[in-house]
Amino acid sequence: MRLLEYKGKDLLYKYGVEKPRGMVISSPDQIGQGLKYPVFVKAQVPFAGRAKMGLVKRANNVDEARAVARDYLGKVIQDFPIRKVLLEEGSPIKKEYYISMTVDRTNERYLILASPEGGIDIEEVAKEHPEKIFRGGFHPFAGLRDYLVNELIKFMGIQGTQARDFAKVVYAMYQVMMDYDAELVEINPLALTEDGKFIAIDVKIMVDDNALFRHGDINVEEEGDLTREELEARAAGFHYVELPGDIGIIGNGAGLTMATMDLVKEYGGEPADFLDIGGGASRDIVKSALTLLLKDARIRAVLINIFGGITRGDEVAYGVTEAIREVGVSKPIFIRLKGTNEEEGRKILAPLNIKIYDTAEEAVQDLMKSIRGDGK
Amino acid sequence: MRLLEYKGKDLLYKYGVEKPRGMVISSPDQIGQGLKYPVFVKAQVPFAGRAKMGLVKRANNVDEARAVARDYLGKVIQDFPIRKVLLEEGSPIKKEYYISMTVDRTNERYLILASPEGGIDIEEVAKEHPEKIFRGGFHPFAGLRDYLVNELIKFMGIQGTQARDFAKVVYAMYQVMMDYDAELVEINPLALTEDGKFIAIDVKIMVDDNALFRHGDINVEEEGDLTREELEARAAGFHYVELPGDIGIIGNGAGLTMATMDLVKEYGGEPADFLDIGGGASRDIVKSALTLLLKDARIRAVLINIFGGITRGDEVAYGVTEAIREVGVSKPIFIRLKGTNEEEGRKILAPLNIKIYDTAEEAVQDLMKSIRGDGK
Amino acid sequence: MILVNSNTKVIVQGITGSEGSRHAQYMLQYGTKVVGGVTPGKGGQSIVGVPVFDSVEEAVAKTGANTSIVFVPARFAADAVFEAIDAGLGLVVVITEHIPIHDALKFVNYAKYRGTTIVGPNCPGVISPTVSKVGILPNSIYNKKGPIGIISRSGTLTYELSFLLSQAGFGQSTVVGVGGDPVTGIDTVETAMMFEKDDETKLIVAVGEIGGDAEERLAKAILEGKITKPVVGFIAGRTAPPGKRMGHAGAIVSMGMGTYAGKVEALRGAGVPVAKTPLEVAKLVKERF
Amino acid sequence: MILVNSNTKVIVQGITGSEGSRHAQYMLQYGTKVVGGVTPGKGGQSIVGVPVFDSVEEAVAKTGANTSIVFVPARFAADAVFEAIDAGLGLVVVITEHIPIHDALKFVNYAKYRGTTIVGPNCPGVISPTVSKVGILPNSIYNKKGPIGIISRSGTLTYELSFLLSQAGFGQSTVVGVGGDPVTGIDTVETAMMFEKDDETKLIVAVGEIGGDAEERLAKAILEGKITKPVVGFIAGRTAPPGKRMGHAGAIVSMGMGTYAGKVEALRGAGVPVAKTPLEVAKLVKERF
Repeated sequence: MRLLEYKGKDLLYKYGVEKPRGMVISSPDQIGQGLKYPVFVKAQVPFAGRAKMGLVKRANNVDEARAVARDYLGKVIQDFPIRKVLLEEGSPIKKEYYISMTVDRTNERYLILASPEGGIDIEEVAKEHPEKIFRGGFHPFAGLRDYLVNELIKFMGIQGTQARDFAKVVYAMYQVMMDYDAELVEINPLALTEDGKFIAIDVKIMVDDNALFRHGDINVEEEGDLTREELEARAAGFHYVELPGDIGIIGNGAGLTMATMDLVKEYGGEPADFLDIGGGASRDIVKSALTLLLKDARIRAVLINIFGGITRGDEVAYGVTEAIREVGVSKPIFIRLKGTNEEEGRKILAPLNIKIYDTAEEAVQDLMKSIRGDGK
Repeated sequence: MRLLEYKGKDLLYKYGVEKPRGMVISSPDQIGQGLKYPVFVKAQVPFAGRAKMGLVKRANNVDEARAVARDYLGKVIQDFPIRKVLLEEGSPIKKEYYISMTVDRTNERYLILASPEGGIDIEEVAKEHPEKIFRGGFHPFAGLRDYLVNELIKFMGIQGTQARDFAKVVYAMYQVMMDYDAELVEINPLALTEDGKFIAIDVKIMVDDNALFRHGDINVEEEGDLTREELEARAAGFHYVELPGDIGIIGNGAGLTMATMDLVKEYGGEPADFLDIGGGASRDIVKSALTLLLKDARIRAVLINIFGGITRGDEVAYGVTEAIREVGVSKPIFIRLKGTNEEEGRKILAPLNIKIYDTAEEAVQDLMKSIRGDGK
Repeated sequence: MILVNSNTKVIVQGITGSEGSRHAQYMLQYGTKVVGGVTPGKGGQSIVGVPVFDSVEEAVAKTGANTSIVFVPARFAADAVFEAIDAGLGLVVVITEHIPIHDALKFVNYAKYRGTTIVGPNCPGVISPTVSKVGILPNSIYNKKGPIGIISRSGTLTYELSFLLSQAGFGQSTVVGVGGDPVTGIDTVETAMMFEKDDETKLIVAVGEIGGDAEERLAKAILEGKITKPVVGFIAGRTAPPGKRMGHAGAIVSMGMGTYAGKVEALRGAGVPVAKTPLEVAKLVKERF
Repeated sequence: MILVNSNTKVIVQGITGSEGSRHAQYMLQYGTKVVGGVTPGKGGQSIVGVPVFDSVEEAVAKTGANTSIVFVPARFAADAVFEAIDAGLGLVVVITEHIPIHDALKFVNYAKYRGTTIVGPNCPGVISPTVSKVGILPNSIYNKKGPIGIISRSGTLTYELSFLLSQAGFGQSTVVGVGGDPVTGIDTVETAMMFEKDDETKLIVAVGEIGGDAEERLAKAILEGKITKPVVGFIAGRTAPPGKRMGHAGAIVSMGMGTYAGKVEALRGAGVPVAKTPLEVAKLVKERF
């Protein structure tokens, strides 16, 4: 889960990383005096490219700030309803750095990435001038060690008392990473101000969804990046992504579901979604998943591709039966069912008079025929 | 450094381990109402066998408590001046457990020792009934894991909600161990009270002297176990232990110093001390060390055995020269000097007309001859 | 065959849970030597005919187990894995999904330190067809021993590929689901190296997904001559939209790696044909025999 | 010889400190290939004729060093050791004393994980007489190569024994001061196992102290047949008063081990003669040739 900017800054601040003076609001009325204008009004959204989307604006006084905030707070961008706005005073910036800490999956350790040339073009810097990017790994058994921080400081060209202050920022990031099960802690830019202080101008922290149970102080709905659709899918228990096509797809397991999409494309079809019911799905999950697709007017036919391991064919069959009983068969459904309790599943589905396929290829071929037959 | 009982209890309490109601005082006047009598009055001393030495007494009212405290606070026991007294209310004890956490040096990990039969006779239990002692190691890379705590709980025969409470005690000990660089965290007895709570009745925590720089909240003089002599030696920079004999011994390195004592004994002498100037001692340290022995009226002759590695012969020679210049040669001195800057040392010592030996055996033989010559 | 064979003696951690007991039963039906289970506090019971113990140490002492399979719920799973490692088991297969990545990072490294092989987490396990299964792969489709070693990062897709290959007449030496999590025990390359040394295995099928760099590293290992046996690849996600970005850091680390096109290019560059559909995998394998 | 030989190329961590620079000089005088030094922030200087680098990684890259010796002050020493391990050095000799035990516990285990051999902390180092010295042992007394391998838990006592043995005509293959701290890298038994495999070494002298269980474990290893070469022992502290107790826990763990009498009994039980004085060691060695 990606934390909203203000929450990420709050976490780092708790560990000693300075942030611009500012306030978080959820209603324009909360904007009073107390801040030194002009301020930056920043919509709290969990995706990149915010500045280019006009979601960061300058306001010269309270009225302007309220107007911008009012505008933002009504919006839904990329399915994400803006619920919070951050107002921040400007900082006299002398230099901008990039720094992040993340998990190096390949080498099974942690990784620091940093550059003395921070800012919104950091990915360009990485592409054009890879030598300007510091990459330093450290092992979980060793922890973050001074020697690595020293190498980093040298690379960044930071000297004197600022070196000590910069080291504090790095250790604070490390503590947040460890204490909050973060997968990413990124400060970009980390600004060095005219008066020689380091300030986190923008912060991105991603907390491992699987570890949220350890972090009761993170409020998923308020502080997280979940879109309405994701919040709903989370509640329903499956993973769903809407796509532009007209063929509904349900699979169990991300790999099989993706492979099913690929197969549909291979035969000339256009997937309307990615819907993975996960491992060991109950009939309720299957029912909700199929109901969603049956009710989706864009969808002309549904392909269910199940290869059961921990997922049981009988549970899937019950879910399908219940969905159809409730919603009715408004469009053709093609089911491929293999694996655990396959026979039981077939028996349960028999009354529906839906053909059960042995291979995905056959199911897709028949599906495409049916679509072309009535569509072309 | 061994923390005094009350400080150990305070640390564990901070992490959630209950202790008896009580108060710490450094003057009898501090004893007022507020406690429920009778109480136990416990002298805060850093060694075992306190109960048998009469340093724990029961007091039925404020006056009795003051009298006991006044008695304790004047005492110096085993060179340790009693500076604090702990008053504690009694607890209705149902059962006493033993539990400790320490470093398993041989296996380079941590070790939990525990027994359902705690109390002052725990070492007897370990000897007579080793099967009643739980030994569970855990690796620093794994940390303390639930599975080990579960095994421990099973061994201890603790059940129900008490199992959960006991687990909390174990994890608190672990946190103190890690956060305070402890070499030992021991609760004995850990009492289960009649109303089903765990209370630390006596606590022993040893903090690694070498890590004190990380723990500014530990006050070495107030809370530690240092005797006056040790505090002085610490200030002087050498390690000194008084022994009952009459031959003064100075060595560099604990092993060589001990071997020198052994050699003196082998030739029929009795060491008056163990004095190790450590590695790389400065002339000042050597001077203080020799001065101490020269001024000690019990000592009839001094043997200095130096084999320099990081310790330099010239520094030693300067220190010896300065001590003699200041105190005078009141008793025979035998010096064995080998190793780093041996030649320079011999040159510096030449004006003193003290014979410098090549081997410790020769030095000890001459020393014993001189003592026998004038003594027998 | 690799990892599991007729000497494999398995204990099931979390055997008293519904998945644990069900799959203990399935493994027994398959012929796996399931010798016991572990659930703290439930020692002394018997489930699906095998004894339950309070601790792995006890289970190992009493049964001589050398392998464990973990069905323990995510928030307690790391502890179970540490217990299995400390008990000295040679192979630990972690089925549990949703284990925090920092936990996995610790136990994967700890296992390496202590000489335990970890498969998973979030994996379907390992099967040497007709010999032994330590996993949740459906019994019914694994009835054919043969010369193909399958490595898969995807659970259900593993079954799909095994099924299609068996149908086409190609049995498997061992099928290894290495798991779909960002941090796992043995990965695609390490598993391929095991197949390389395994006499029974004549051809390796590597099943990947978009994301990560497993396929790119496999290609590199082949080019370096570490893997000389023929490899056939399949990668799911050719038509998938890009997933969530892990900040600028993710972009800088991956530098374009992890895409379908990049993976296919890397594998083809190492002489590995990449099938477009699962069925095509069987075709490509056939061409190589 | 073991651990250090003519291929040993050493960097000195903490070379700009007084001990670091002095002993770098002594090592060079002895003939050791000291190829550089490391002090963060002081890279670019030159000390005792060798270049100083900011990091171990850089020093290794520029000099090809395979060994490091650490003189860094105690509170920064653990960091220096981790740096040396991460840089892939094969041998790290830690001279620094007073390193916190929890730090040592971490880096000793980390070194094992990464395949680095640690000697120390709080040790005099290692010398293969006339060939190479990585330590602070006095040059002047090490001028005789020979068949004796010395293992010592005590610093200065090591010199004493080496000196007396050389005087008696017995040169040394290698002398290893394993360090006096509670937790160290290689210990007495591991060092003895190295000497066991070393052709040059014909007899092992083990120098111990009261406390710990190194001598007891050495006796056990001999009885188990892991060490077959003749061993002569010496233990300091026959007349020392008992030290500070580590609580009941210390008593329960040691169960009487660690005493002079216990150690002598264990060693004699394994056929190891134990000298009463350092000079007697030379006598006992002579009897065995």
